[in-house]
Amino acid sequence: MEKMHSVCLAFSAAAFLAVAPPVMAQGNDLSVGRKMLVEDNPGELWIDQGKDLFYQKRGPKNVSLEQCDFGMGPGKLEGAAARLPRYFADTDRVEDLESRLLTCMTSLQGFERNALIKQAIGRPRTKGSDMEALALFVTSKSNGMKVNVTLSHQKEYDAYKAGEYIFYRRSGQTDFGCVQCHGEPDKRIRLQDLLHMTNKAGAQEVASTWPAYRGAHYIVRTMQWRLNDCVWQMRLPDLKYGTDYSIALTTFLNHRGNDAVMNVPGFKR
Amino acid sequence: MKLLRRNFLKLSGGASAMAAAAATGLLKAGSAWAAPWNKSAFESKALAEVQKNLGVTNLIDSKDITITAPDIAENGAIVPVAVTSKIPNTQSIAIIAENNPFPLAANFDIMAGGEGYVSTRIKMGKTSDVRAIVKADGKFYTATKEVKVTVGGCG
Amino acid sequence: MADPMKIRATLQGDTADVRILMRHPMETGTRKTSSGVVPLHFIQSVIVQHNGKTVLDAQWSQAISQNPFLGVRVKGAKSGDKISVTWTDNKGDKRTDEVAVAAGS
Amino acid sequence: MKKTWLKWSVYAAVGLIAAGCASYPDRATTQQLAEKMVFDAFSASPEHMKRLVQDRSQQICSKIGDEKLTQAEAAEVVKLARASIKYPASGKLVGDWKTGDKLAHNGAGDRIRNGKVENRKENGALCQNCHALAPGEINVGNVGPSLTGYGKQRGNSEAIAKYTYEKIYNAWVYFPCSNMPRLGATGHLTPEQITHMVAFMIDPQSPINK
Repeated sequence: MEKMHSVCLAFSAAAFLAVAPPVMAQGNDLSVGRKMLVEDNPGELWIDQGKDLFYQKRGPKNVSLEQCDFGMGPGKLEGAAARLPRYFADTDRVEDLESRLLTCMTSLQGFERNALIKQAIGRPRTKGSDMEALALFVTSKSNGMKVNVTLSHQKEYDAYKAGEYIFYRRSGQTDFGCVQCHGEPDKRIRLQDLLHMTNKAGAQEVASTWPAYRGAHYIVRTMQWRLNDCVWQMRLPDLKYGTDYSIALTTFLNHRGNDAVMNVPGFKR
Repeated sequence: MKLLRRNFLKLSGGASAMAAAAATGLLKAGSAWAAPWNKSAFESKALAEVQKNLGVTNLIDSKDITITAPDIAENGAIVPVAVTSKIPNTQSIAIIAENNPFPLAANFDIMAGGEGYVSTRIKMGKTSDVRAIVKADGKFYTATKEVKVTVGGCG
Repeated sequence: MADPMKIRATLQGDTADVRILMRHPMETGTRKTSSGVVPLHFIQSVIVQHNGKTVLDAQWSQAISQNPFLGVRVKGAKSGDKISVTWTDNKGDKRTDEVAVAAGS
Repeated sequence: MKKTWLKWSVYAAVGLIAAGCASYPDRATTQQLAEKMVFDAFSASPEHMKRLVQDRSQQICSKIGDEKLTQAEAAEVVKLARASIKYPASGKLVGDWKTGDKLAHNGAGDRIRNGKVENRKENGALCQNCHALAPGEINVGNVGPSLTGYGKQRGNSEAIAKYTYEKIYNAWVYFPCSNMPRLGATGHLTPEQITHMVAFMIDPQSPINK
């Protein structure tokens, strides 16, 4: 309900723009299109899909995910995703949203981990994967709240520093680390904007807009997919799902993105 | 996936599929009767043909029509287009992507109580003028806006 | 079974700003996959009604984007009025959803 | 008595570490941890795993945050870069600009998905991703400097051809640790492909010099 309300506010501003004088409609390059797409985001159709999956009794143990602890206590979803990644005592590991979902789907519901991972990244132009819809639903429960990834456990500090190290680590035939594309303001690969992630605002956008609707795939994608696609372009091998590498990078970026207001699904061309 | 990206914009349809589509166009929708789907207009391959099949006679350029769309579309598969008509008694708004294989993307009949405004998203195969044709009091008015379409992605 | 739409109708003055998201593949009939060409499959008709009275009767081609969006405005609306939307595709599948107009902000 | 005291002090120390004393690990610990993460994170054949192994220059060029390259490090990178450059067997550094134009607009090649390297005849030169090319071309990146008018400004002398060839083969000869991939040195492009890129850059007929 809270989410609906804030969305409605955004809509009234949007409606004003749409009927603004023609001057607005010209000289707009890419920005007008982006704004129009973000305002009415088909990714929202995935929230209810994820909600249904979350409360359904599923898996060999035939239970829902209602007892899953995302860090605020079992079943407490409000604001939980905004604090991820974080350390979990039960697994003795720092986990991001997707690795935590994997943990719950295996331990609570009895799914087989490898089978989940195999299906975690959905095919374009389908309904996407259960993981993608669940990740969006859980994250949507933090909409309107501030990103607040704290470092207090030693493993959280370790993950942050390892993520930073990986962000700058160059290898492979393109000599790329993350920073080669995401270290400066106002850069583009072809026409696609590159977020300036060494800057607070850029990191905030990363931390607050995933999962996102990926226009070219017509489905909702998660941060894990984003990282997969990056390393693919960097000519690195296949990134495994839910590894410490991804979690460390996400810890690094999300912590630096603290205080951003969560707003998912994002819209990525 | 490469294949997907390249093919989905080649908008076309087998004649039989289109005929089947047209046949279902008369289906009752909700409690209201939908207007018959204008097969000849949607199958037209050039602007002049579209106009003819929409029953457009004399076309008047109008500054009272605003097309809101990006100058450059990052992704030709989702090009947002909104049309606002300030022409009194606007009865219909057609959205046409002139360089598409089948240019007519949509035609909106606006009844009493509806405003002269529609917003949607269309697929565009290449850079093109997007044209709006507005019918008001039996006359036809028009405006265009160019949308540049580039191939997205990193190869 | 078609998926539900997401409809928002918000009052601005006496006009309802209606925004509709639908889930539909909008196949052009030319897309090739490993299992052959995906047949033409698209929404042909969208009807928007205000308290049971049709205010918009839209005809679409397959050039409308997958998971379509439609934005319209309805004059003379009040908070609590019913807005219903029905789409019908070329295979005869259809879906109707309804919302009440919410007060503006 | 003494024993008990000792025991308690050990508990206290452990408690402090667990509760209050968590902090950023030192550089060496981070490196060890992160390197392990890198090599645990990918599923690949031993051949493909080599893509994760840094060469000496990459190690030097992976400066974290605001860390600066020292003069000695820069000199080492330049020296390694200089030694890496191989010239085409023909000795001819200027190839065909039309072939170069196509390569400049090709961003594909050698990417791995599901363990398979994409099936391409040759790798693209990736230029369009990061550089402005012909005047008025919209779909170009800006991570690197604009190349519009590159040859127009510099001419097409033998010296410029050689500089351009070396710059593409291994940019770190001139700009140690720059963002520009060492396209020849890492094997992404062949020497012959690079001659076509040189032509694309400096030939007066090339669209970027129009």
